[in-house]
Amino acid sequence: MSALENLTAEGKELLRRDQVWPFLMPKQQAVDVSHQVILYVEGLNLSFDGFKALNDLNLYINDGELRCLIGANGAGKTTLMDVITGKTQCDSGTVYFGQNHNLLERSEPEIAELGIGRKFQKPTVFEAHTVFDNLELSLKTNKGVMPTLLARLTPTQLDRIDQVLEIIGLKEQRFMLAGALSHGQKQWLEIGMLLVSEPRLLLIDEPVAGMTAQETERTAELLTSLAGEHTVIVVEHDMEFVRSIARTVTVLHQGSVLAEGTMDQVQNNKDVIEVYLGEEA
Amino acid sequence: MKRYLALCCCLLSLWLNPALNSVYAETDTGKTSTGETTTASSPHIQQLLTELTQKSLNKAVPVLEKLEQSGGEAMLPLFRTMLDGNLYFIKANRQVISVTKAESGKAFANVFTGEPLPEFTKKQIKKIRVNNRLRGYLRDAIARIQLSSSDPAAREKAVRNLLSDLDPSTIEAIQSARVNESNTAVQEMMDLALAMHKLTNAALAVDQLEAIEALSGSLESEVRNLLARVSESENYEPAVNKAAASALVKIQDKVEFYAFIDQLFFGLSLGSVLLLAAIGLAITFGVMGVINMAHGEMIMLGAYTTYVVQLMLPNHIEYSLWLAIPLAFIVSGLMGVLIERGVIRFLHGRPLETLLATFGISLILQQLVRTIFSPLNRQVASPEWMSGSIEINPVLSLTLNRLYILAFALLVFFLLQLILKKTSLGLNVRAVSQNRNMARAMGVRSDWVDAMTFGLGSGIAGIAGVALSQLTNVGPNLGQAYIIDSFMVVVFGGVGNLLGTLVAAFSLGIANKFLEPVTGAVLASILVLVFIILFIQKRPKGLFPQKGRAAE
Amino acid sequence: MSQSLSSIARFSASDLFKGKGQPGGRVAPFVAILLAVTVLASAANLLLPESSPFYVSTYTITLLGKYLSYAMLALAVDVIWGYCGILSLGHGAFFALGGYAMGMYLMRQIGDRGVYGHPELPDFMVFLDWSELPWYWLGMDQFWFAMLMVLAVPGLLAYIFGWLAFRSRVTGVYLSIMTQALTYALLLAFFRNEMGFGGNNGLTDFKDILGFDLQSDTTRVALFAITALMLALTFITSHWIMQSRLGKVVVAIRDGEARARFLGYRTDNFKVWLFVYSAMIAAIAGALYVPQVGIINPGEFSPINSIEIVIWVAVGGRGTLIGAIVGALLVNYAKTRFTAIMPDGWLFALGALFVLVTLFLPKGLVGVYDQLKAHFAQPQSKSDESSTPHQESAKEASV
Amino acid sequence: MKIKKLVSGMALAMGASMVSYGALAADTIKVGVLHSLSGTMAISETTLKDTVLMMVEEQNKKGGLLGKQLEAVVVDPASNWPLFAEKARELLTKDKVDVIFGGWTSVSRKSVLPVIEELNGLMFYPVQYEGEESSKNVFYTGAAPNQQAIPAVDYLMNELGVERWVLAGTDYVYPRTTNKILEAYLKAKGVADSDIMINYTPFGHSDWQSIVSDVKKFGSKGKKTAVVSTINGDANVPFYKELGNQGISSEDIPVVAFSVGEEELSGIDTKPLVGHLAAWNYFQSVDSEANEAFITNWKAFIGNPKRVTNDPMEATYIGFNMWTQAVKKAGTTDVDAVEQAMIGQKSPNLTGGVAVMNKNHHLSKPVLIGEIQDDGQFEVVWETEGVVAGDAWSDFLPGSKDLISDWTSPIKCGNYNTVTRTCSGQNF
Repeated sequence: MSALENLTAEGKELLRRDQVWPFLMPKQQAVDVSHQVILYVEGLNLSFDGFKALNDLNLYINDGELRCLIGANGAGKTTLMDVITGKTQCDSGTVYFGQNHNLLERSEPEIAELGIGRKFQKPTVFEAHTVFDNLELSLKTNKGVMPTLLARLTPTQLDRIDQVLEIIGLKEQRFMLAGALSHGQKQWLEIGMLLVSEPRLLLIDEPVAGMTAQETERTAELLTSLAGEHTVIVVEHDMEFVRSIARTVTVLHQGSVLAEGTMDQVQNNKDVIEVYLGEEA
Repeated sequence: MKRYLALCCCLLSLWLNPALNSVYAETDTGKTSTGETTTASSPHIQQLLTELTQKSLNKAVPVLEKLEQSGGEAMLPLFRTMLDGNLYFIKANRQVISVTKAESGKAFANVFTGEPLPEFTKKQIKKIRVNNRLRGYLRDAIARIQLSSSDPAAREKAVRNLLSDLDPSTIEAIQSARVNESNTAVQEMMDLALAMHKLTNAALAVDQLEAIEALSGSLESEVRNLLARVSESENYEPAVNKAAASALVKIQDKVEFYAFIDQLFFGLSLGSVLLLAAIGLAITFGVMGVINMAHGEMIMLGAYTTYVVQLMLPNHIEYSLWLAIPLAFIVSGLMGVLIERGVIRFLHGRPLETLLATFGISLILQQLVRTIFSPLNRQVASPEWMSGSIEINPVLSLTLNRLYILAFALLVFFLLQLILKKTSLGLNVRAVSQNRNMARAMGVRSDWVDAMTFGLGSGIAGIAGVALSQLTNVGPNLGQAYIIDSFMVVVFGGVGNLLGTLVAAFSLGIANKFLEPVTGAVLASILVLVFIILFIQKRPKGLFPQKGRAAE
Repeated sequence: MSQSLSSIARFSASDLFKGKGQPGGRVAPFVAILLAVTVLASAANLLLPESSPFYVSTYTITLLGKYLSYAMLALAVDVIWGYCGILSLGHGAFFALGGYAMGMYLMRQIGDRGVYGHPELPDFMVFLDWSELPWYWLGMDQFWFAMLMVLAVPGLLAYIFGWLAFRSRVTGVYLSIMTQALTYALLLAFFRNEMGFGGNNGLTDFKDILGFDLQSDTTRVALFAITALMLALTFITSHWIMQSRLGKVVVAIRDGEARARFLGYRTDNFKVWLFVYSAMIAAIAGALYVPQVGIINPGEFSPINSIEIVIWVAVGGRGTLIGAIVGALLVNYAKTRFTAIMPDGWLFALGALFVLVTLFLPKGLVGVYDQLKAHFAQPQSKSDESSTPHQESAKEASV
Repeated sequence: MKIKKLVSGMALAMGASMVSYGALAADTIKVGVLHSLSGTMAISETTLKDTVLMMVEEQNKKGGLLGKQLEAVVVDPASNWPLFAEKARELLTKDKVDVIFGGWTSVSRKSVLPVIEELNGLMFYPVQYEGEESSKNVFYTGAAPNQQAIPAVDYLMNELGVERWVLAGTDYVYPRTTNKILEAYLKAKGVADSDIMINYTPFGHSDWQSIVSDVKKFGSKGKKTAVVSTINGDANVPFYKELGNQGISSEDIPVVAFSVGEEELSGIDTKPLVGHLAAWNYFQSVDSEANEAFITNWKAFIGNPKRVTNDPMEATYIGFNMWTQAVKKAGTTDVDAVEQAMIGQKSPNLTGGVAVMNKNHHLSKPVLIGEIQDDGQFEVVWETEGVVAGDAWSDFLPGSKDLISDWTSPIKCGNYNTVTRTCSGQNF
């Protein structure tokens, strides 16, 4: 009897007119940043075989901010990025993009579609494709199967690619295979791929590794110019570089936030000094 | 690569030549026991024996019956020789003799005394043929005679053989033997026989009930059949019917329990075969990430090694396996090292291409074996100690070869665990499997480790081949039959995890055996395959996945 | 600007037939040769007298038809392996399923001309005492329905398998082994007589197709010609797909699936789509194969067959459509010749071929040809090389 | 553009090499041999290829046929069933052979059948099979079910008093059909349903524990039980081993097999098999002059004194002899003439007596039951009195009991329905 009641109750619930069925609910909603915060990371825990990669990590990133993450190897920087972009499942905690998008429920492509772009530690470009194709694939378009099959480049998109090619300085190499590029050029191409996809939030893992001083400078310029319109999170070991771009720096240690503030504040923080005693900071 | 192949061809053929030259001869197993010449030489018996040589197959039974009656225990050697198919007669004087195979051709002997006789040519003697009916009779007759045997096991067996055919004369014999019987097991068996007789022949219901009481709990199939007949028969009083039925139910419960154990054993046994076949693969695939499609052929090589060993030592079949195990390990292991050095090391980090290349190698090896040993299956004998079964009770008997193989599989597994955990090779292997570059930086010779790992995996496959040669055909297709199953086991268990392989092998084996009675053998294997396919979708890394960053 | 525009437009249909240097450049000549050979061979069979030195026997026509359906099968494997990096060791299953669907139609066409003269049941069902047609045989007497099934059944199987596998990220070696398990399970299943597909004997003794006698030369030539046409068609379609952005995404998935995912491509959907497409080509190949060889049985499901297809592709050159076709034709031709000359040697040769191709010719014969061409072309112009990146990219094969 | 040349060159080469075969002088009589020389069936079929070659050689020594030499054309269908059809077509159209000896498995025969009928070839099929077929162009010199299975069951029933039956087979058409026939036959003899157990296993089945244990249980019900085995090839060894290990001896539960012959036994440790039975039309151990000569010739031809002979070899031998006689009688190798001449041909069996080719293209042959001995040979324990005529259509199957085959006028039909008086399913 009670089963029947349950069933009718469930049925009623199912037929409520004031609610849309979950699977009919449009997934793509604009990111709600009414509180000025674009990324909420709260209470994140993750362990691999007993090793705590993330330990009750809390992090808030404001909309339009340029944030640097620093920390020793194994501090959890890359793992954090993996969790945000959906590559790794965490054990507990929440990650929200704006106020309305729970990232933990979404797959990598969905997260990418929301406007979170990522550059990997090791430059990852499609080596069998030309520079141009790499950028074309990164364009912000409908990325369903059929639209992709029938896709044609529009003049606007072309302009955008040309523009980005200009920015990353690979105009000459547009028809070269990405696999034939130098390490630094690959870094640039990957950044270009990020740019062309016009993300809200950029996660950039070690952007200047393998770059010349001049290139590093240009990267710094580029990243600072991006902030404001986009939100940028940079992971970097090169303290010089961090100093040159950072407004706010977060120090991770053993999977949780050790300190946060401007570069100077962080450098004078007692805990940080204790942890990094004898190191360059 | 070609050089290696040529080399291995040479090795194999070198091996084979002396083997082919030595003549295969069976060991002399059928020894004729001595008998009493006095009875045997009595004219009456002589006449019967002559009669035996003249009768056709189907008319020999009455003659044998007369022989049994008049000869008694003295006829034992005759019956045994006849049962083994070694009874011949000399055409000239119709005298029966025993002819057995010996190392140098044939041995001729007096049936009763075992005295050696001069040689006869093939034309001079003729075999006394036996067929199944005669064999059946002979076996019973031997059993009857053996009621007074000195070996209690023989006596027990003799009584059991008689259960199916309890006529008054046998009952009489059993009754008289019972009086002097001292062994409890034989006593019980005899009591059982007497109780069965009582149940069928007693006139009073009380006696019948008493007999049922004595019979309940026995697992002998004859008892069950009798009880089943009694429970339905109208010749008995209802109370007897009922008692028989309830006794039957009790027995049935027991039987079902043992059937379950039996099935479990079948499952474990199949699992042990799977484990043996898969464990080598778990090393090459799991530790090195190499898809070795030629793994099955490593098993095949092991099996052929057993064959060659037996061919070379035809008189030591009993010990051949002990020699075959290390040799098979070496042969398959060397072949594995050859493959690794010749092909696989050039394909590092390209697992799918190792798959293609090793598939090619498997074709070559198969054809090689076909060319050298012929495409026909080869004959590998089972040593005596692996034949037969341990009879725990009449409904549960565990076949010895399966039991040995189960134990052997576990032994190999633990040895392997030990090697990987406790030796420096194991340490190196684990280091390389976890981080090749790091290990190399630490001074581990990863080349060497790879070759050794592959050799180890292949060598173990060779050992598996020795075990499989005791269960199935030794032929060029032997490996093919196991390769897919092996992959399933490794993938199901979780790559890079030996314990996973163990658990997977046994659970698949048991699942298969419990499904089989319900669905039939074909559907059972299909269902298991489909299950694994679905399982892998759910847990792509198998039962025991490797965790952490190293797994990426 | 205009420069890049033209580079975008380079995949329009008209360009298919005039491209130079790019793999697209191989489409037109290949299709032309294929069709020309087809027309000539057909004409030589139908119009010339048997005594003429140029007469092509029906045996040859059937043989060519078989090769072409194998080529189509190789094409299917190449699409999924060469371009997407998914090594399927179970494509024989889709081929066989397509074949079975066609076989069922042909069985139904026999009607009451079977040996038992039963109006509806195929012979094997009569002697297994089946009283009526199993449900899955219903409708198979209609050609359109059977053709629908040729596509639908393998397509659906590929969809379900692909959806399950790709969604849970079963990749690489695992996937290959799973596809092998799939075809092995089907092999066992189709061997079962209870399945109602004729067990070990399979389906055979076909009489006619769409009312045309299968034994007549004209029908055989027509089947051959249709196979050639379908091969050309699937070749052009596959080429078009691989040149579209979808093709680029597919290659991108092959080389960096995680990256593609972070770019917002639902890679599992792409993979499933391509897997289904590839399975359907294999199925069409199977459906064309069956009426030409006259029998379909579970042997086609055997895992060895599927692996052999892979080697055709590897020999020809994976990641190039033309390579798959050339590989299939060459290996099969070699097989026909070799097994006649020295049956024992064939397995040695085939085995050695596997090993040597993977070791020394990772790009197959087409790769060798391109290398040679590049070698001779080098002195002339360097710009030529840089303007043909697609060719390089297409045959680049890392798995 | 070079690829174009390559492709066109290849196409030309292919075309040319195929065309050039067509016209070869026909001053010999060509005998096609269509047996697998590679693949899974090579084990069994290679022997038959050699047998045909031996027969051809002997015939040529005798001066050939119709004043011409015989020439064997050997092709390898590689155990691949579609390839059988292709190679048959090749033999008939390219090599223009006058007769084909070939096939082993049913599926290979089924695959070849449409081609042979289309091109009006002539084929001799030398292996025991399930029956239910009679083609104008095929002569079946192996046993039909009534020449193997039914006599074997008769023997078990009458001589050994078997009451319970296990019909175990590999899951393909021959065991299926044979078991269907046997089941119907047993029931007609009054055997109850509960006394028949039918079991099918896949090809190459190697784990027989459960099935053997079931057989053991089935056999422990107090009635004499026997296993009628149509288990194929490779699966037999593990089956018999398991029987032996679980303590089932041939006296308890005898197994009579239809697919285990001398050749198969040569790869088996026969100890556990001794006493089990097989039913064939021929055993190597049969003591007759013709057989002794045949065995001597065979061993000399093959150059191996240990090689054995078996039933399909005898079937090939009889088929070949009958064909030469029929060609002589017809005076030509023309298929239609030879086909008519074949009917009624007599040829001595190797085991004594005379085989006769019947109107239904099947032979009349004696049936022998043999017990396996420890030397891998059979000891004949029973044989039919006189010969048994092969029956193309079983009388025990509902679908085929009204069918007969008669290739003489006026019926001239492979499956003539005696009730409706119609002929159906012919391909010519």
